[in-house]
Formats: sequence, structure tokens, C-alpha cells
Amino acid sequence: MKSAYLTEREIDLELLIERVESADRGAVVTFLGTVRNHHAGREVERLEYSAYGPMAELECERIRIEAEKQWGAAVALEHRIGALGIGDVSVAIAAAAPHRDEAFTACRYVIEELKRRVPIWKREHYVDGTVAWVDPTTAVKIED
Amino acid sequence: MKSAYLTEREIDLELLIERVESADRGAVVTFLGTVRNHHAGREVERLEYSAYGPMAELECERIRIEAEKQWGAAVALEHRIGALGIGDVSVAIAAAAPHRDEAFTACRYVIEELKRRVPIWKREHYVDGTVAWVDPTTAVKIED
Amino acid sequence: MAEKLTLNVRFLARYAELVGTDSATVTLSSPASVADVLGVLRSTFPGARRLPDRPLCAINLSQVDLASPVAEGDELALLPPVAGG
Amino acid sequence: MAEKLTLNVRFLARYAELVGTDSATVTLSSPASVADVLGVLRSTFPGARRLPDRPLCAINLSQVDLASPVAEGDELALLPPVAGG
Repeated sequence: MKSAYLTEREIDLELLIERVESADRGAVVTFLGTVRNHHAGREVERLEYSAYGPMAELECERIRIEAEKQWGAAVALEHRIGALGIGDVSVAIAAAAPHRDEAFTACRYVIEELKRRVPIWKREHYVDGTVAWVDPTTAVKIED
Repeated sequence: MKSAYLTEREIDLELLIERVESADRGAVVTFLGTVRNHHAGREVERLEYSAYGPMAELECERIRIEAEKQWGAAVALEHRIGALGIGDVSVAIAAAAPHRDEAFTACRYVIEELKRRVPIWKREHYVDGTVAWVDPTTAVKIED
Repeated sequence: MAEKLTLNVRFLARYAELVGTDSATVTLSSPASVADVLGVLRSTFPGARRLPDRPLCAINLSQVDLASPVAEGDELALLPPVAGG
Repeated sequence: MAEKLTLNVRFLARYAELVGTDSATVTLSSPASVADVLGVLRSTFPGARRLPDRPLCAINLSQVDLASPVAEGDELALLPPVAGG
């Protein structure tokens, strides 16, 4: 299976943009999620993303198609899997549309749905040596 | 005067992103405006952007500071001046914030205010050989 | 004699740690629901008793609820709350 | 004898084409408003009569309205509707 949405390598935003831009799309909105050095009050050193690969690929594909249909946009996205350090890009989305309203809305839709539906998990290593799975449903504040 | 916001050269989005990203900002939203091949029903071949340079620089600076203050974001932007062809990037904005909501909102604010306030003008050359200044206040539909 | 059905179960991420394995093959009487499979898992794997009452579940890569029926050869995945992005 | 003041006027983009020049030096009696300067421009440059009644104006790089006073040495810019982005 060609892994179109999940990657173990560094994400190249320019490549995603190239895949969506065209002469009749005047607006491109991108979103980059990067690894922060703190989370829910704790100092993060590095983390690992893992996925239920085949389902994650399928959900990303579904979300891309939904966004493209709903806003007449062209959408590309990639999520990094494996070990990441502070500042590394974990997810990148590019949405292009004739006008900016659709590009912004499509890009926002994709990140919201990705966070809600795509089976990807995050294991954080903290500066104090401890490790924890991130659970957005129980953490006091998870909004990144 | 150092021309920080207007440029006659190709805009490098990666450089703008580098200027705003940091270890405590987990979200980066960018906007790219590109030259479309049609506008208000006419086929565009190329165009020229011109500016009231010193005021355009000042308005961009004001808008950047407003966005940074209002949403705790880091913002960078550049607008291209001179001759552009179809698909060329005319404006690029990068907004980084700890969380995505602020990054999206700051980025959107900057492009809306830029289009409303920054003294930049666009002269379109159409495929039929005619030329026109674009006037968003009179055009039937200008929304790009 | 009741018909039997066999399916593959995947435990993802933290659930693999809880249960102590990342996959299992379960055989039970047909017809059966996702909830029935969870019952079998809880009686087979002590660690599975620590799963939430209503974990996120997917059959063959699509999300389902506990009442959904399972069929011969299905892949049932138990998913912790997702945390991508 | 009324005091005089001199200021620089910039015609931007399409307005430079309308007026036939991109800048002018205007001297008029003090005190004076932006509207007064526009009056002088319309009587000096035939092309300036084709400017809108209430063009966008900036003094020293900040937007102002027609009633705003002008001062010696100001740069008054007349700006067509902006179209950046």
C-alpha cells in the first residue's frame, strides 16, 4: 500500500503546495502543526506518533475528499509518524481554492476533522524522564 | 529605508515561516495569494502591482503589530511589487501561535486588513490585449 | 449447534500496552456484536478489563458502535482516544 | 496678509494617469483643509476634475478625511481604491 498521508520522513510543505496550486486557484492556505516544548503544563523533550496505518490513510482520504467537495478546494495533507523532536512538523495541510474564504475554511476543516477522526496517537517524553500517552479526552487542556 | 514588507523578488514562504516559528508555538498558518488566470470574467495574461511604498510599509507594520497583540501570535508578511505572471505569489503571510485558533485568526486578519488598508494597486493585462486598473469598489465581483 | 465465527482483533497504541498484546484471534457464536467480542476479550485477557466500557471501535477500518454486528474474518480494532495533529 | 503654506501632493497609480503627473507642489492660504487642497488641484489640473468627490487621502502616510487640516511641508497623497492581496 502506497502511504500517501502518513510519512516517517520530514514533511515538505512546498511539495504539498505544488500539489494543490493551479492557475485558477488564487488562494492557498496551509497549516503546520509543530511539536511544542510544553504540553498541559509539562516540559516536553520529544515524542512519538504512531497510527493505525490503514485506517488513518483511509480517514485522511475521506477528509480530503469531503473538504474538496464542500469548498471546491484542492487539498493535500501529510502526518508524520515516528520519533519527533521539538519544533519538528507533525502535520501539514495545504488547501487551494479560487478565493480565500474557501481555502481558509477547507484548511481549517481538515485539521479539525483530522484531530477528531484519524487514528493517530502521541506518546510524550518529558524532560523529567517520564513518558505518557496523550489523551485529549482527559487532559485538562489540550488544544494544540 | 529597508523594504521589509514589499519586495520585487520572488517571495520565499519558507523564510517567512522561519521568522515566526518557535518551540512554544505549535501552530503555523500561512496564506499565499497567487495570480489567477481570470478575474471578473476576463482572461488575465499578467499584471503589475505598484504601491505607495512608504505608506504601504507602514500599514503592513501596523497590521502585523495589531495581529501579534490581539492573538499573541508571531506574524510575517510580504507583498510582491512589479510584474507578475499567472501563478506567481503576490502576497504571503505566516502566523504562528501556541494554538491553531489564534494562528488561523491572526493570518485571516492580516490578509483582510491588507486588502482593505495597504496602498497597493493592481493593473491587469488581459489576453485580448487590453489593460485595466483593478478597482474592488466598482468591480462586479472581486473577492480574490 | 450454534455457528461459530472467527475474527481478528487489533489493540492499538496504549490499549496494546494495557492488554499485553497488539492482536488476538477471537472465536465466538454467531450472530455476535462488537459488545459480545469485548466480553470475550475481557474474560480472556485480564488486561482487557482495564479497557473503557465503551472504547472507540472500528471494523474493517470504519468506525462502528458497540451494537454493530461482526462477521467472519472481520478486523475489529480497539482505538484509544485519537491524538494526532 | 494671509499666511501661506506649501505642501507636496502625490497622485498614486490610476490618479497619476488621470491628472497627468504623479506629484505637484501646492501653495495656498493657511489655515487649509484637505478639501481646500483638492479645490486648488481641480482648478490647476484639468485632469484632477475627474478625481472622485471624496478620494482616499493620506497625510504623511496616515489616512485622513477631507476636513483634516494640512500643514506646511505635509505630503498629501491621493489614493485610488486599494487592490493589493
